[in-house]
Amino acid sequence: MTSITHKSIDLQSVIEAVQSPKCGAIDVFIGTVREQTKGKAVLRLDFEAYEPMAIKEMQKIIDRAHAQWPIEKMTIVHRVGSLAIGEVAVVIAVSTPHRAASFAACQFAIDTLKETVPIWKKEIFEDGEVWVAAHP
Amino acid sequence: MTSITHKSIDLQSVIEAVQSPKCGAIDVFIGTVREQTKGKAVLRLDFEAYEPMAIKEMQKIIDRAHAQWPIEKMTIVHRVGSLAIGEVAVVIAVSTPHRAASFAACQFAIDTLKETVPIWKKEIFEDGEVWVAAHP
Amino acid sequence: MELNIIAFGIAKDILGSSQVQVSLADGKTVGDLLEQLKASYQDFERLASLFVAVNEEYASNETILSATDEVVLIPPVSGG
Amino acid sequence: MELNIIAFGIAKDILGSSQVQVSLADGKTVGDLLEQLKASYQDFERLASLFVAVNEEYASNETILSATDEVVLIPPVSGG
Repeated sequence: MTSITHKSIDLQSVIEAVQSPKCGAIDVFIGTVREQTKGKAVLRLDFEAYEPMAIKEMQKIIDRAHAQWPIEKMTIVHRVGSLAIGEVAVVIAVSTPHRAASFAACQFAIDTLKETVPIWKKEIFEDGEVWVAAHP
Repeated sequence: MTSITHKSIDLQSVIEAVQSPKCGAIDVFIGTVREQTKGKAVLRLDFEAYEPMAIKEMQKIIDRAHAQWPIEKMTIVHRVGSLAIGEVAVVIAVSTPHRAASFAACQFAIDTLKETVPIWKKEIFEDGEVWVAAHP
Repeated sequence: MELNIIAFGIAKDILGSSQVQVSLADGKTVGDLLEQLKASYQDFERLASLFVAVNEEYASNETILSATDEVVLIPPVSGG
Repeated sequence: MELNIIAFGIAKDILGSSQVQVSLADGKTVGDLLEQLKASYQDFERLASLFVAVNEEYASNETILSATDEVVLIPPVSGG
């Protein structure tokens, strides 16, 4: 299950969505908004997504993870819009029978999400704004 | 922060305890009760702990993690008593500026907890019960 | 044909709009479109990467475009 | 000296109690205690491991025991 939301992400419900009596392990990755980047104070982050494609690409990540690890359930939820410092931008949760696979699948998912999913983040500073990773 | 609890673990509050404006990443490991072990149906798990020492040993894990990774906040909570299938036995949450360290520290913590922390788990089956890992 | 091009992130800033119309000869490819856009908007050359999605999938430079395609510019992504 | 030994998990089952009194000569070590317990309760030999905690810390076999120590048997742990 993947989704893009314009509201704050309910961690508890994302975790509950992957709980299963067949599993002994759940790993959850939570990406949050840092107050600074490279030493410079960030006021907020603005996220935008090409939503239908972002949902498809996140589902591809889940499909690829299922092909590599014995996953019971996996969920990716990404928030878009204007996020304040400390707020949650993305949550990835995965349940597996044993723990090594849950860590591996979760790390694979966030690494791949940052490479393939059409979501963009703009850092807003006191004196300007920057689309993250846009330039070499 | 480490604790042993006799009640169900509130995931939301464990995660909130490690959130920080200094961090971009939180990894959370949740250990749950599986319905079977080696193909045999489990009715429930009974956990017991040598509580004061378990709390100290969990704190040592946090201290060792801090020495290895740039951790902002880390929490380990373990439940004891009789747990039903699907219930949460342990939660480890760690926040770091960047994501690689959060995964590494969280995985280190659960691996080490299973080796050093004086907590014992008994699997209760239809036809008997077994202290996990007691025998070679 | 007239193609409607949708842009996100910094690509939107470079175009000055989230959608632009581009005239392209029939049978032209994604590669041709990118070349034409980079000629018109030179800031695209400065990006770390620029991909095109056709109908919600990443498209290769060889993909032939048609007027009914949903064509989206994908500058370097930065979710998470 | 009389030592009060506390046991958890399968060690408690082997002793048949969560606490037992053991008589040990003054100056004896954790290793001596383990030897004496294994002689009295042979099921301890079958465990994957058996450690002793003294005052809430893992103790080596060389640790000298005193009557005021909190001595706890630690069979193979299995938390998580």
